[in-house]
Amino acid sequence: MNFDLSDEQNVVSDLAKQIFEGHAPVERVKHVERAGDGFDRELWHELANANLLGLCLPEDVGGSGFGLVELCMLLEQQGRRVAPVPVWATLALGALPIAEFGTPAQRTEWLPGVCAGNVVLSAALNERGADDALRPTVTALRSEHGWHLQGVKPTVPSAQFAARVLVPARQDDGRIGVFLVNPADAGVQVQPVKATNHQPHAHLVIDTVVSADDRLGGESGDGEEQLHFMLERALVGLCALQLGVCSAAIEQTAAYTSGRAQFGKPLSTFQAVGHQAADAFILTEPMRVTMLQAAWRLVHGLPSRQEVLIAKYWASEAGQKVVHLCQHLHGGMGSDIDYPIHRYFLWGVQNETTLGAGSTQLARLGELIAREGR
Amino acid sequence: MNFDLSDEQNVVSDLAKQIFEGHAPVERVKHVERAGDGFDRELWHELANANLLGLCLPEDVGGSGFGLVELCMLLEQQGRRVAPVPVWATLALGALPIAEFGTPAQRTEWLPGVCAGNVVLSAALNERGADDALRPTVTALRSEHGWHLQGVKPTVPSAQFAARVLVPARQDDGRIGVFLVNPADAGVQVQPVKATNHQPHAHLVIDTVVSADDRLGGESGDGEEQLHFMLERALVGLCALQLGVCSAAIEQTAAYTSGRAQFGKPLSTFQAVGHQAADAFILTEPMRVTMLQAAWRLVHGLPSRQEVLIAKYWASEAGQKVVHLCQHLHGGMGSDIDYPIHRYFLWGVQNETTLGAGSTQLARLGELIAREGR
Amino acid sequence: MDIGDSPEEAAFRAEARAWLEANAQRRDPAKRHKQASTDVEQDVHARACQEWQRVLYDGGWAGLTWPKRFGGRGGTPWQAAIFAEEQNKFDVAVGAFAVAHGMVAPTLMMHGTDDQRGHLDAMLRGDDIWCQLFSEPEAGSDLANIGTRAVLDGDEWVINGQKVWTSGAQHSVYAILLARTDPDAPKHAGITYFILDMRSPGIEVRPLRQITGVAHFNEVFLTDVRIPVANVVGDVNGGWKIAHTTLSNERALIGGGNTAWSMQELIAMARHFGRTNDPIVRQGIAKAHSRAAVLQYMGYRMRTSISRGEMPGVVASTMKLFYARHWAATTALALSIQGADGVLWGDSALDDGLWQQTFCGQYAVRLGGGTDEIQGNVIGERALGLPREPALDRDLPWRETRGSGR
Amino acid sequence: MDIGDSPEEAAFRAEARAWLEANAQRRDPAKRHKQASTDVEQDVHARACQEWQRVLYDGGWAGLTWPKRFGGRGGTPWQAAIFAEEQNKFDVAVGAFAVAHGMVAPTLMMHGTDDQRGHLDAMLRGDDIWCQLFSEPEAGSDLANIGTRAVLDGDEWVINGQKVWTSGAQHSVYAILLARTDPDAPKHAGITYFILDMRSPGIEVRPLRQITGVAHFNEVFLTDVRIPVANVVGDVNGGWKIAHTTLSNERALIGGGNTAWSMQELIAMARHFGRTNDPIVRQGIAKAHSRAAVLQYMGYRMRTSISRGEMPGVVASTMKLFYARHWAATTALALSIQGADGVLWGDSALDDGLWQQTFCGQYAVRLGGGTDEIQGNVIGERALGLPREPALDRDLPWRETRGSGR
Repeated sequence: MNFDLSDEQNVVSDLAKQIFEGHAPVERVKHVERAGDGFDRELWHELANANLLGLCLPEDVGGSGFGLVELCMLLEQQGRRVAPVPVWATLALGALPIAEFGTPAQRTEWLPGVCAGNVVLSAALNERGADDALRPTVTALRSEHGWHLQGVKPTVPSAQFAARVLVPARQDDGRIGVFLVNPADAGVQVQPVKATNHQPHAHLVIDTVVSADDRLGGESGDGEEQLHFMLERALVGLCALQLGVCSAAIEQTAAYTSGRAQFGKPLSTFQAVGHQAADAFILTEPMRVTMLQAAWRLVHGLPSRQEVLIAKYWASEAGQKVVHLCQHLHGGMGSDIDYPIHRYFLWGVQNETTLGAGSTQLARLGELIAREGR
Repeated sequence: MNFDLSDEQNVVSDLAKQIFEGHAPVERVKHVERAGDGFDRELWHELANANLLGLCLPEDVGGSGFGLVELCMLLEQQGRRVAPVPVWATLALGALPIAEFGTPAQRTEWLPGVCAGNVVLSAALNERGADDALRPTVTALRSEHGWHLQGVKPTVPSAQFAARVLVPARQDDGRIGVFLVNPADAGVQVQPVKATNHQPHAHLVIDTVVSADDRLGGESGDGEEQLHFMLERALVGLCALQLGVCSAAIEQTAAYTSGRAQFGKPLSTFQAVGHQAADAFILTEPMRVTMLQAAWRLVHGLPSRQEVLIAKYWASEAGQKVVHLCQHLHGGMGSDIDYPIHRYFLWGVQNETTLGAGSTQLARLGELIAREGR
Repeated sequence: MDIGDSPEEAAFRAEARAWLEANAQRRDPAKRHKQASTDVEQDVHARACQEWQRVLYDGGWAGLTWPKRFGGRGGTPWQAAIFAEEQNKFDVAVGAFAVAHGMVAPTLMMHGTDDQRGHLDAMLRGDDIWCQLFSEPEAGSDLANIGTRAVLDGDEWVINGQKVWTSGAQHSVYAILLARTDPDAPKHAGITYFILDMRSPGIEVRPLRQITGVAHFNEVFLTDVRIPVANVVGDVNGGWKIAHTTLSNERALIGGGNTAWSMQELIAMARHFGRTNDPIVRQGIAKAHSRAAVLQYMGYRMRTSISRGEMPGVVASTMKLFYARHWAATTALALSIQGADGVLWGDSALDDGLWQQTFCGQYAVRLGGGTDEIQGNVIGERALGLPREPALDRDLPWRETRGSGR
Repeated sequence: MDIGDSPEEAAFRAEARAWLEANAQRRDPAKRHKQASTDVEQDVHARACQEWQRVLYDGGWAGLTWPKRFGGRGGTPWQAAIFAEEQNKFDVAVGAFAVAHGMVAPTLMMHGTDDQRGHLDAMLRGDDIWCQLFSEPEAGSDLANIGTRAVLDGDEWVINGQKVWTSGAQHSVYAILLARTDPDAPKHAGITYFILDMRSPGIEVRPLRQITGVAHFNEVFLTDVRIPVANVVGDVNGGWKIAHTTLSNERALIGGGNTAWSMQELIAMARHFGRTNDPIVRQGIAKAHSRAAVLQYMGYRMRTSISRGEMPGVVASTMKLFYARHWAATTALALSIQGADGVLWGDSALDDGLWQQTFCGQYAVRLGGGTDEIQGNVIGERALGLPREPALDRDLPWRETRGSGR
């Protein structure tokens, strides 16, 4: 048993850190936020050039053959800079499932492009109302030319840039299928929406026919299993992002409160301030260990349903507390959007809620425990 | 509208304060706890001599004709000294319902004795399991000689000293009846139990026949209404006790932390300490205003169901937080039973849980709100 | 103790309500307006406030508790509270006069010269909006650390410095201003309180865009701005005490405000998202309801002590803290009721992003009138009698502390 | 990163388990023993700990990570962790040697003379129980403020003073003791670290009865107690640094402890009271489960850093705080599951009042090894690099600070 990162993992993490620090300084992030469409393509290509977009993809499609744990390190580093690039959507939501379940044609069509930085992917996991990703409401009727998909998928990340969006749907035979939908199809309306973290998202209104070849894994793919796989990676990826957001926010808060003096001494030497910063630190530790544990178990194929829920519970519950504490300790600077800390707050709140806030994860976990009696 | 106490109310409050401070100093409380049966009869007689036990009872039975608000002031002062006397049980649980609903015979049999300090009363409101006082599980079968009561009532306060215990029961005709049960009856087993606040309590195992004259209000008394009345007074009385417990605990904590120095200055000048004390203070304010509001509305016959639940929610939730904070700020002294603060902790926890902790009150309130749409 | 309307109070309430019915539209309690966001919206809002204030004035309802000699109605704090409760049920714009009526007016009545009190009438008529130039980048919680300098030149003071977190500076005709007039005195003893005409040359107002998307606050840069000596309120170097009058009124104002939402809104939202039977949501609504009740009762208590003529220091701090916590918890609850839709923003979100805006707005509420930490100190010292934390810079000449203050 | 047993670890686990199966009884995970309450129960418990320690010793399992030259097994921290996990599944008494093994031994190994290290064997065999005489009524969080005096008289030190919060003093043969040897030095620089034979004349042990009903702690009064100079650990006046070694081991000990309850117990209790379908209870159990998972993983992390040879300062403080919060929240949950029965106490309550006892015991957990506030300072300074709060008494001669220290 060894909780340290391996040498290779440290190299990945350092490389990612270097790229994000070099190419996503605050001024750049601000610039993309104000002037662009919320997607920093320059940074995206830097990541591709450093082979980081293929990090968790198999070598046969141009990747480096690492896995989810290493992807989490990349996401953590992205979170630290709140950098506007669709890493989570493309890799966790799109590429990992295709690499795992895709037909040879699907893999070769999409994954090399991902590694090269030419293809953005995403998945549509949110559901209106009860928001249970495991019960998709889009319907898929088998038709002459493939599958007729109908329904609405809210708040799909980066849908407006995605070459394909993975859409889970309920088939007419009662099974679940995951379909590779092209948002540019005439039958797909892409309605861009604003989101809390100011990153690009869109609602998809789907009424289109996709070819049978665009069912993930082909005719025999087990949609139920694929959907579980997707949701678990999506959740753990969010946890990693959130960890990065929170740890950087705390570091910035420690620096800010140590640099600002009131009543003749640094703010952070007021115990009420210092202890709130310490509380925030204490809260990131559970986020870190539960995320690593869940990622590691998933990679090793161990039972992980509880561990994933636990990780997302902490990412949501502790994560929102951390960003609140940091925002609060920044005083007026927290509200001023010329100062960077507010972005960490907004990302933290977004990550908290996405795919279910803390209480949702607890309710699911409570059910599992009651059932499994663990 | 006027939230100040009236002159008369101030007199009552001052008198009660004087008696409890004079006759329940820490050493006396400790003595009764160690040497006696947990009932300070000397103090009880002092209260009677000062006419405080008849405070909230009508003048025709020897009382002073005040009401619930003034009883709450008495209970608050008792709570401040955590004094071992059955004020809540005798007055809130026993005497008020008899004064309101009792037949003339019941009133003259019991209430003058209460005023004089010769009679202790109580009521059995706790229920095993789900603990819903409004759904009594004791059964009452009409028999030749009155009513045959059968069932168990857990944790009845001061049952071992009570001349009569008011026992709500489900009658064979489906109605609720409240019965004046004599714990000394052969058919009543009084099983003394230890409780968190170290005050006398007993389980009652009832299998006895009480005369028809011992049904509260006689044959026509509306047991449902009586039970609601009893529960509401019981809850508000607990809130007043809890307020006293908490405010005194905070004062003692402020004094302790201001008197104890570490690192060359008083503990309370460490912001982490001072702010925890301030937090405790902030939490007592909701307890005070919601208790007063509920008591006042009850006295004036206004709709009060929500207000009573709100008051008990704060007494439970804020109350336990306050006693935890005070206990914590006392450091090691909190755990040492030679030092008085632990009694406030234990009473605070007991009051929190009795007749339903915060989450129970919230669940009931949530139901009311959803139903009444307020 | 008597927690209902007395007959006189009931009569006053009826009178107020009747007048309001005749002069304004009732508000739908389940609906709420978003905070004015754009510059245009903010201008519209300020003008609407001025118009409504004029209607109040003409109707004899302005300055409800102000003495008649200052043009007010000479009413009691209880009447003001009742009027506010009733007015809150109508669709009228208020807020732009919070500084003028809530903070400047009590200060001028207590400390102003007769000439200075001449401003009171224009405030009451809705003509002049005022703002407050107190905080600076280096003087937030430690307000006495302000560095904006005022130097006497003939019969004018010359002001140089930067202020921040100023609400409504762009609509204001006048401001109250704190500036340092004696840097060699200890920090509390070298501050003077001025009235500043915002139309003076040398004033630059720059909006601060906030996380909520609104620019409610401004930075204000003062360069060689001249103020006549007649505009000093109280004594030169005696401004700190006067600022205290202003600030304790601010605290009471924030804590005593009506809650920004009704329980109906939350219940309606839960119904909209099909979550009224979710026990966790229900618990959240019950908690919010319990907090709202506490605020209402605390408000009664505060008004009772005001009507006894007491300055409600501790009660105001307690309410302010409680109010801020209520705001934070209730807006978080609202977002959680929205589930996945809670992450939407602006016009993509429910009610045009009103709830997200209010949620983010919690930080302005927590800061205004003193941070949570400052309130904690106030309560510890005044309510519990805790000794003060030793301050290192209290008695030193301000100039000498300046190094460590940056 | 590799979060499963390696083959070597798995082999070691199997070996440990086999030995335990042969030498002890398995424990029922849904049942738990109450803390020893009466004097008799405490004596029985101490004796049982001694006996089990002897079994470990004879079986070659004592001092798992101690170097072989001190009589230990020379194992790795990982082996110790695995052994502790396995041992925790058996019904054996441990705890009485926490001070000796967890705190005294590492200190003596690092700082003791050869003679002093001679004590190690008797600890390992289960012969000698040790206690710690550090805290005093006026020196709790501010431990360096101790006033117990040690004055040199020939080749003996003469000790006078009062210690408090001493666990197991009544069963101890030896103690570690901090006393002031130079009152004119600043407070950290005049303290010496001693080994005290508890059978010396002049020692009076008075039990402190606690809120839990147990007298786990004692006051210890020292009157003209004599200690040979050979019993000084490290240098005279150099005791503070050595105390640090002891204390950081204490912190790791408390935070790293196994949780006192299993989830099975809580689920069984919820079932017993018919509350497994209550969503609020379920949420509480799910939270408790999530906290337990975090503690387990943090434990792995701590052991990883120990096995790298690092002193896990920040991790230990974090775990200790987290552990204390988990304890408080989970025992409160247990009482709330019991509903009306939660207010019962002692033998009137479920499981003989075990849960009420554990609930009240949270305060001992929160204090031991430094208060929550001290951990907050540690984390702020070491994990976040925050500057230290200015201390007013740090460099003054201790004697001069004494007035304000009382």
